[in-house]
Amino acid sequence: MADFWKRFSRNRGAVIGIIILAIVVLVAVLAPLLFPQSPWRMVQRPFLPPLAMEQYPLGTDALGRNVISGLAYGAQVSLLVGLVSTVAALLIGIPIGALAGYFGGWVDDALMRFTEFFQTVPSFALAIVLVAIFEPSIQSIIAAIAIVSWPPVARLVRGEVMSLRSREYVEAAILSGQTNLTIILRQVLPNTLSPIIVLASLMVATAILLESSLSFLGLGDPNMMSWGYMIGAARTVIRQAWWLSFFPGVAILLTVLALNLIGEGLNDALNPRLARRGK
Amino acid sequence: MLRFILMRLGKAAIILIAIMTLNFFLIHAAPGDPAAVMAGEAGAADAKFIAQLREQFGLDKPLLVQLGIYLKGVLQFDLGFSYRQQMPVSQLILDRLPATLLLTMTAFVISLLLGTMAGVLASARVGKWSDTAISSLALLFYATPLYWAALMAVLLFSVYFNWLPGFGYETVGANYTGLARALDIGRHLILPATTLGLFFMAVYMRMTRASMLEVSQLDFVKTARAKGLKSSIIQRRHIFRNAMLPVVTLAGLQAGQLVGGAVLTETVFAWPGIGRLMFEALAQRDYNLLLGVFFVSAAMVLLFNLITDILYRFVDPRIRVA
Amino acid sequence: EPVTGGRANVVIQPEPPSLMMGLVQNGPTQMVAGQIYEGLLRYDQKLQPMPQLAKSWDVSEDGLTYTFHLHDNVKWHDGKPFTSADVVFSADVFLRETHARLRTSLEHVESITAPDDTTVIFKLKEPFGPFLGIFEAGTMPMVPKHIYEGTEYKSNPANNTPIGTGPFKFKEWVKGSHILLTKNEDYYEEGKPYLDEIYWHIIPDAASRAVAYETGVVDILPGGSIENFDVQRVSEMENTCITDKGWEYFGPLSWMWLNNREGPTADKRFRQAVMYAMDRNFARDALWNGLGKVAKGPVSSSTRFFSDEVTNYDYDPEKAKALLAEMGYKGETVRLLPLPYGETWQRWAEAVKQNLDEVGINVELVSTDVAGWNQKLAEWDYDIAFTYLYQYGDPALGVARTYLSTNIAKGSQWNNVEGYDNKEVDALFDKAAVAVTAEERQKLYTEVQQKLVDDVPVAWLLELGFPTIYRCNVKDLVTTAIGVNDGFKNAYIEK
Amino acid sequence: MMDSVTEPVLQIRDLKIALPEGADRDFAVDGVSYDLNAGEILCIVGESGSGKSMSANATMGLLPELVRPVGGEIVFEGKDVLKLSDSEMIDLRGRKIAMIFQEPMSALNPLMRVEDQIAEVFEAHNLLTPRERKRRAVELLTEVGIPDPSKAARAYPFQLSGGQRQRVMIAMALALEPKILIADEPTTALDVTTQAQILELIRNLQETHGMAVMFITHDFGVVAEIADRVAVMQYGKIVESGTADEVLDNPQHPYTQKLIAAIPKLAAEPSEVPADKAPILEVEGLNKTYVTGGGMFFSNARVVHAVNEVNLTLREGETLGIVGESGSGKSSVGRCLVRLMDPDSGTVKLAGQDMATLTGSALREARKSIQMIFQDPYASLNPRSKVGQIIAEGPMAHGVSKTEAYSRAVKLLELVDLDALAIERYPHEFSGGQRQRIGIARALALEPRVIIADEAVSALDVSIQAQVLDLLADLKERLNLALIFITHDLRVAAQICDRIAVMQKGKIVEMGPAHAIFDNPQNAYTRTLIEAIPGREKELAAAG
Ligand SMILES: Nc1ncnc2c1ncn2[C@@H]1O[C@H](COP(=O)(O)OP(=O)(O)OP(=O)(O)O)[C@@H](O)[C@H]1O
Ligand SMILES: Nc1ncnc2c1ncn2[C@@H]1O[C@H](COP(=O)(O)OP(=O)(O)OP(=O)(O)O)[C@@H](O)[C@H]1O
Ligand SMILES: [Mg+2]
Ligand SMILES: [Mg+2]
Repeated sequence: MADFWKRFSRNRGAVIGIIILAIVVLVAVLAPLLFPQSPWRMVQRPFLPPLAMEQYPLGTDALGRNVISGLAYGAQVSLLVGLVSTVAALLIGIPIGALAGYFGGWVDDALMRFTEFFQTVPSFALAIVLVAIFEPSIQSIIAAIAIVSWPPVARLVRGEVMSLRSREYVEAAILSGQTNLTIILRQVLPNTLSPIIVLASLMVATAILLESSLSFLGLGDPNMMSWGYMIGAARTVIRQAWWLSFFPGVAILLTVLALNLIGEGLNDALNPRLARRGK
Repeated sequence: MLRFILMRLGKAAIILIAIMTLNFFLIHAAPGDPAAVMAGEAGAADAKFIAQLREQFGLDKPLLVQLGIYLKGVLQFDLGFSYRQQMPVSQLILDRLPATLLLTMTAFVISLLLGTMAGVLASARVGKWSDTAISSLALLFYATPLYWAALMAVLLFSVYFNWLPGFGYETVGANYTGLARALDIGRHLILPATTLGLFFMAVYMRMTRASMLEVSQLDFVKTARAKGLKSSIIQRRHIFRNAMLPVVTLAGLQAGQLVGGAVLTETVFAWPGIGRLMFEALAQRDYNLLLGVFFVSAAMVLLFNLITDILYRFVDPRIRVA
Repeated sequence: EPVTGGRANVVIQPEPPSLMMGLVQNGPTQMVAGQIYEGLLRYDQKLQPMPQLAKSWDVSEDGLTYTFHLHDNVKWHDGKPFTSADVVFSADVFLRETHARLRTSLEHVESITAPDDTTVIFKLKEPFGPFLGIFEAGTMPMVPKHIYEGTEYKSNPANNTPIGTGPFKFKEWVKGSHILLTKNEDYYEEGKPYLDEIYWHIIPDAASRAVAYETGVVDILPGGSIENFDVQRVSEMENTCITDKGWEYFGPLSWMWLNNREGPTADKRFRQAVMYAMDRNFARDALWNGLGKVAKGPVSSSTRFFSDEVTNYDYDPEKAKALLAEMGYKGETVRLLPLPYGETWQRWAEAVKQNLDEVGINVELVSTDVAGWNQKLAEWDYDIAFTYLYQYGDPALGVARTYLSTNIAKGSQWNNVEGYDNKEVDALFDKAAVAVTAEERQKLYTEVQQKLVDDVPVAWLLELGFPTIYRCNVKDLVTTAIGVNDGFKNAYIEK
Repeated sequence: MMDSVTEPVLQIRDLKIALPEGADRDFAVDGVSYDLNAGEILCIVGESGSGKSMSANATMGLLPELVRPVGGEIVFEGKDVLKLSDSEMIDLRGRKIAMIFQEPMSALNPLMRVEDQIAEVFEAHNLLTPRERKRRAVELLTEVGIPDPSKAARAYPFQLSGGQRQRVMIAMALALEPKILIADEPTTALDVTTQAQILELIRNLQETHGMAVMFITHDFGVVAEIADRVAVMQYGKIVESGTADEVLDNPQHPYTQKLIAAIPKLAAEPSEVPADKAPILEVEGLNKTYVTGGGMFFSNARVVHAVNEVNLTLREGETLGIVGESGSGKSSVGRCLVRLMDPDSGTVKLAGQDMATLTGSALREARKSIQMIFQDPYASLNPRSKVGQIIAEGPMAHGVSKTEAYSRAVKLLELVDLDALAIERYPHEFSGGQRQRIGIARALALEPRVIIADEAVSALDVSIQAQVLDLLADLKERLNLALIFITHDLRVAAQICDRIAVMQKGKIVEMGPAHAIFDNPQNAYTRTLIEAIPGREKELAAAG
């Protein structure tokens, strides 16, 4: 573990990523303390430009709401959506991939056809349909994102498990009398962890982007202030109030960037071949 | 080979039917129906009128019967009729398909070419500043929300500089023909295709880079160097070809999603394509049309899976024989 | 002096599903197809009838017989002559089946007959005050009998190449891109129309539509084509004119349905509190760019028989709080359905939610797309819901339907969705519809307006202003009560 | 040929190669000097990681990234190779100095035809026309003795066997008649018979072309077979060098002595076969056929009859060796015995109970008495489990309590000579030999009566290999285990087995007491196998 951190922290990008992400998380957690008022509250005249008033350093939006407060609360939603949907996607994808890869044969065939179905409809289109069906709300958005993003997880896990399944230590576990479930849980899955972690860090980023794209099309949760919502709402006034889409855009960009950097850092740190090189 | 293709096509047809069945139920799970939407637009309608519409559209029949009718149509290559647009679905889709394919194919080709090129370049200079620059740029493209980039591109290139048209497929009413028309469409294509391509360009770049680095560690590369080959030849002939295998897989996956993958871009750039058609069909619960779009998209995905596999056999002799 | 020639580039939003106006009557269809199809009459901006296909008309003393005299040189776009038989087919056969709004009005009609090729007689069962108001193109478009008689209307292939009598003919429609109409050289009014062609540009994104005007691709932005936030900036451009006229016939009035059946909204005091809690002036200024008016009550000020002698609900949060305290509202959550028609409406719902929050009403926004919204209203599955409706110039056509208890029925959102049930109001509306003189009708409608405003069955918001923005050298575009919808008949472009 | 008066073609002087930070030591090669003379074969020996490959790679300018020569020189044709420019270096490679590598599977580009890969060598140095290059390719393939060379030229690497691939590599290296051929463990991945062929090929080619060969290996048998001179490396230094006879017969340095002592002796001791002991494992009519490739209806599938009517009996306390070349079906038999794979037919009786019919928990129960030790000490331990868990898992799966299982694990670790503290450590913190001991401890944890060891020492260096073999022999004695020892290394088999079964193409062609097999093989195949053992002649000569 210590070794891992050493390797990880050698990667400058990854460290920057961690720092950015830590800041975003901190802001999200502290939002209610930093901005006790609801971010929906109309506090000043609409379209107050940034820096015009000290209390509203990033200005106000079309209804006179405080942009910086929106950004802070938006961090909550965006991170929540990113994390929960990724976890959900992992919870669907890992078991399916593991079963398919471990048992092979018709189990594999059936599960993979099932997985294929979710890939025949373009993922963004499928997300739109799902959100429309369940009506936009934070739950349905998370569910939709999870549903469209698990197939790659399943495929990855399946591939890994298939190659691990014939490893000697798995055979040793079979011989020692462990049940299939124990073997999958104890011997196989832990060893697929590193590619999954790397993939997951990218999925969080993609989920944040997906939520914002849905919001942009008006399919966001109307009770939740998210960055995607802020950009979507700012689209129509982009000409008279650049800052309304600029700041949340930058926030998304930075967060996604951070997650990517972390993902790449993990990738390098977990890759034994690369581990030796690079200072 | 031919037998392989036929087998795969047969299998694909069965999968397609299953997919359409699932899609059918999925779509019908959404609240509201086309009759209500259409009645709504008329600005007035009583329940009787709406019931009459439902009957005309066959929506009063049990769901399973509707499914049966739909699948029967599909088996006879009939995607049904869009009552809302008063046209056969196939015609609506065929009208829109060229525009979408033009846009997405262009974006696809641009992203694939530039992405792999940049990836190769970066991998050749790994650790140097040009690698850092390319990688950072790719990360930036990857992280920028597509629609945001699109809006910014329109503002910059269309409004402030007025260099490029910011929306539409061609200059409406200009009635260009021949080359002039092609050029006109080309100009309209630049902004949407580029913004759409940015994300995938980033993906291809990163993948190519990683794959090149991975392959360059393999033993046969050492063999090639021991032969006294120049590193440019090693890069091209040995590393690149092997590194392209995963990229081909990804490209196949993306190519399959080209049909419906551009909803946002088509919306921002007023591009008359399938993505928007799908979005509108969904909003209006135009069941047949929506299913039709899904059908075409699923068929495309399966087709490109097949093409990828064939391509793979072409690139990788190991699979060809196995 | 009108100049002949030229091309108009107009934005159309959203893309119409079809141009066959007898079958589809949504906004964009009416706007484009209004140049292709015609009704018997048009209306000026005071809602007075003007000749169109009918060059003159008489009304009998008892108000039961309406006789129309048609032009005798009218041809369909395919060259076939237009006759009284087409009128009878359209009104009595085709539209009775397909036109949801018209068929309600036609229930007052006993018979429609054509004694000769240029005369049509409508006989009513009883007097119907607004009857002369149902003959514009969107309400009663004339469709060609020779094409539709005996066919399945909805799937007739001719729907894709609409044939009308109007000043412009259908030329081409590239789906998702544009619609092209060209001048009808054989138009029956000498010298008209002036323009050679009209391009309707389909641009789905509001910001892009503004860009289209700014970059000179289009010259005319009909009401509602760009977001309100953009109106001021665009209208301040050089050579740009703006008018909010041309909506008199529709008189679009926005309100929030309040579910009168159950929940806190069933209490009159709660509904009044909602009226006091909303800062409608702010909404108009911030969201509607200052256009439009704060609504007094159920009747729009441009509609006939409007009265302002009603209770005023000015922004007064304190009064709202007092009313809520009085009724004993305990903070039950109410669901608010925004109108899924774009950003302005979304923002408006957020603003209202905020207004209500501030007086202590707990609001949860429920988001849906158009289909879901339709369904929820039709199934009465809401507490508060945004909407806006047209008035069609007369309370009997566009107002009464919302409040009559006989109009309470599930399955449609164009009736008494809120479930307001007041026999007095029913009686007043019924009497006013069949009263013969205008004075009598005014008296009855004033009374009904007062009663309704006190009861607050729905929470009225704004009389909406949908400004048309156009280059100033486009002349005579908006001259009637339906504005652009039949405006290109007279429009010309100054060089 | 052993006249060492010839000029050195390559002189390595004080070579020092630095490893990147974080490596196991600072210098991969530390002050190494040696000469390579024209027309001789110089063997560099030493255990894994001693720096053999590094010095060879430095000569080719093919050091891995971040590994840099930091001192000394490599003189070739009067110039220091380390100071050559890139283009000079490229010109040198392939033309003057050629190299072949250990892994024939991965050393060829999988996507290119063999002829193209050979032709590339000419292309790299701008020689011949494209047509001539292809012709030469076929000639070269003929020279290295590939059957049907023109067909092999059109083949892709995956269509060739390991030995054939290595021949292709050699053909490639010979293409431009280089002065020096560097061979980095070129036969380690091959089975004995193929290895013998390749060694002979190299020897012959060296003689006909008069090249100098630098041959890297860790196998002293190979050294005995081929070397003119030997240099022994340890921890980046050369500890001893001299002619092959000097070093092998009369090693001076203790490390060399230790290495040579660890080589299993070929002669098997006549061991007393415990004929009175009861049979514990009886195998009858075992068959296993693999069908690969081919979908439902099309493409011709590959059918391999990997186990063909195999009959075996194993008595308590006995060690049965299964030997045979690669692909002869040894592992398949082993896997059928423990039911990691279902045989197509035949019975496997373990202490009288038929394993083949068991399923589910009954099978798990029965497996307690038959365990396996795996070949690869790296791949057979779960890298994410602690050693204690690895050993205790088995008993726990059979209902032993956690504390009990762990205390037993500690005892087992002591039994295999490991510290009790090892239970808290992860596998990667151990050396290869130690890991193999952990694997043995795991197999013993369930107190089995039969252990199957599939190439259990093949991946280990000779010195460590010797330790593990000793341990196994000792344990067998103490615990009264029956052992099936699968190996392709006949020396190892000779050392440890009571009886030996020789397999060829899925069949047992000969079976009998170990000494009988070695001294007096009956079967022709057995004889080729024994003759192919590297260093055998020399050993016989020395003994005789
Ligand atoms: N790519 C590399 N990067 C860093 N260190 C390396 C690399 N390859 C090998 N080493 C280290 O260099 C030292 C010498 O390695 P070398 O490959 O020369 O050993 P070897 O004697 O050839 O062993 P083997 O018999 O296993 O091939 C070892 O300590 C090894 O860990
Ligand atoms: N899972 C499998 N599928 C198909 N063929 C297989 C499989 N495993 C082994 N074979 C084939 O069966 C034959 C016997 O293989 P096996 O592994 O038993 O040989 P072995 O004697 O253990 O060889 P080695 O010394 O290389 O380990 C070989 O030809 C091999 O290619
Ligand atoms: Mg080595
Ligand atoms: Mg084996």
